[in-house]
Amino acid sequence: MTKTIEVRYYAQLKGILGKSSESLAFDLPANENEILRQLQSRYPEASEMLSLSRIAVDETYLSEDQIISDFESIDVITPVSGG
Amino acid sequence: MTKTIEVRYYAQLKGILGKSSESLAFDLPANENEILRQLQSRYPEASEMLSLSRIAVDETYLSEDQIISDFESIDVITPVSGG
Amino acid sequence: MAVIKTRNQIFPQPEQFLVRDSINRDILNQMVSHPKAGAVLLFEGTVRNHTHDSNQEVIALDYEAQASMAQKMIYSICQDVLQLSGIHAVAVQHRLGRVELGIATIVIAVSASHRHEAYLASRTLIDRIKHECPIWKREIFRDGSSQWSQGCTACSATEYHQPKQTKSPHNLV
Amino acid sequence: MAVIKTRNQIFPQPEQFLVRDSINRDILNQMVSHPKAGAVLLFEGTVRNHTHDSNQEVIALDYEAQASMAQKMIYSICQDVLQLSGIHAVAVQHRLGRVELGIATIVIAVSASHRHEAYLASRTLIDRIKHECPIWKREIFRDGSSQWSQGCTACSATEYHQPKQTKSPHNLV
Repeated sequence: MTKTIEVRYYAQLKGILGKSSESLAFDLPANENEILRQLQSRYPEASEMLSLSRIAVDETYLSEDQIISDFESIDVITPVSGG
Repeated sequence: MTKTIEVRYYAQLKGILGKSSESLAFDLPANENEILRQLQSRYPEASEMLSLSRIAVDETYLSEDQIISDFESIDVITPVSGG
Repeated sequence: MAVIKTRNQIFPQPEQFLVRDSINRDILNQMVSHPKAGAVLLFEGTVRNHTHDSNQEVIALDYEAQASMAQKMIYSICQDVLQLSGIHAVAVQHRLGRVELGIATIVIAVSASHRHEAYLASRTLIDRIKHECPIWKREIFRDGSSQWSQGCTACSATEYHQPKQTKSPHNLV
Repeated sequence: MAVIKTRNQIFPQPEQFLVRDSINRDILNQMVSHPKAGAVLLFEGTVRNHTHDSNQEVIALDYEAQASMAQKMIYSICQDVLQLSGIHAVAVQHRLGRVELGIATIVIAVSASHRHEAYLASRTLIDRIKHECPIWKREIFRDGSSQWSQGCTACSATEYHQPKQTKSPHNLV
């Protein structure tokens, strides 16, 4: 099925895409890599940055093999650099 | 030879001996253990505490095998507990 | 069975973990003070004038975060660290927005019975917060240009740079 | 060849390493601030209400030192630590006389390029100062009695207790 989800971008990725959030349709269920691939085919200019990124759904990082279908939001977390 | 040297005591040893310093005659040259043994025969009541102590001459710890004959002062350093 | 320690050992309130004003180390120190504590360790990350990524002179850093997620993660990391041996309290504040040269970007306070416990807890907190929490820094250079930091700039070059295969927050500790 | 760093990276003046008044951590922090520093670590040893040696409640500690020797040794340890990688400045103050519950007995500040260097330097300083310098503490109990601490009370029970055969300050680091 296809579901429209709020996606949020930060830092360098926000700069590359020129936006901090948008509503996008995703094919679900999907795991982290599948969500990233869907974003990469939409935004080839951010492909490398997305390949380094992690996905959080409803503000929790997805684990490697977790498959999700029902959630409200995606945060795309590029490599962090806090501290 | 015998030399009279200023000896200083601190902390628990000062309490056991009831004094913080005195002039004592030592048989020299001597190493750390020999100086401690001379103090132990004078003060059997402090023998155990002295066995745990280190000797500093002219404000520098003696190394294990150092032999000394010419110096001004002895500090008897019982196990330290700073910090 | 381990007793789960409660919020009154984690400071300040989670909504104060991320702040736009300067961090007061004395307040964090006071927050973690405890009659059983023989050691208090204050770690401060500070803005320095150079980075691994660039030869340019850095004059400030600018921080951005997924703030609500970062707050929850910092709280969860603090809970984990309170389970370590001998830890009495922890306090964390991290700056958002622009921070000038020499100023603290993060302060972490830990009180513990013994110093070894304090060092372990402090290092665990800073390492996990840096590697796991969704916070990003941009370096602002003397000439007015800027660039997003590539991974963890305060780490040495040989250190963990969050390669994808080991990025899970759950397999770091 | 290693460059021997100079006194202006060791604070305060040696005659201020041992003090009878309360220690101001903000002053020590300021002393070690450095434009190349990405990490500043403040270690504080504090008076806690119990010890390894006794079941009695501790209300204060009382410190004594061979002060001129301790000053020289702290300075020498600081010089050694400045030779470690990435260290910009160090500052040490240790209390003498009576120190009440919860109050800092020693504060050690270190600034370094990276946090790992700061932790290593800080631990080296506190471990060596505790194990090598001629400073002694007496525990003062609630009932008014007191006793000299047996070796290093802030260490865990399994840790180094200065057995005679390894006491040389020169074989610890």
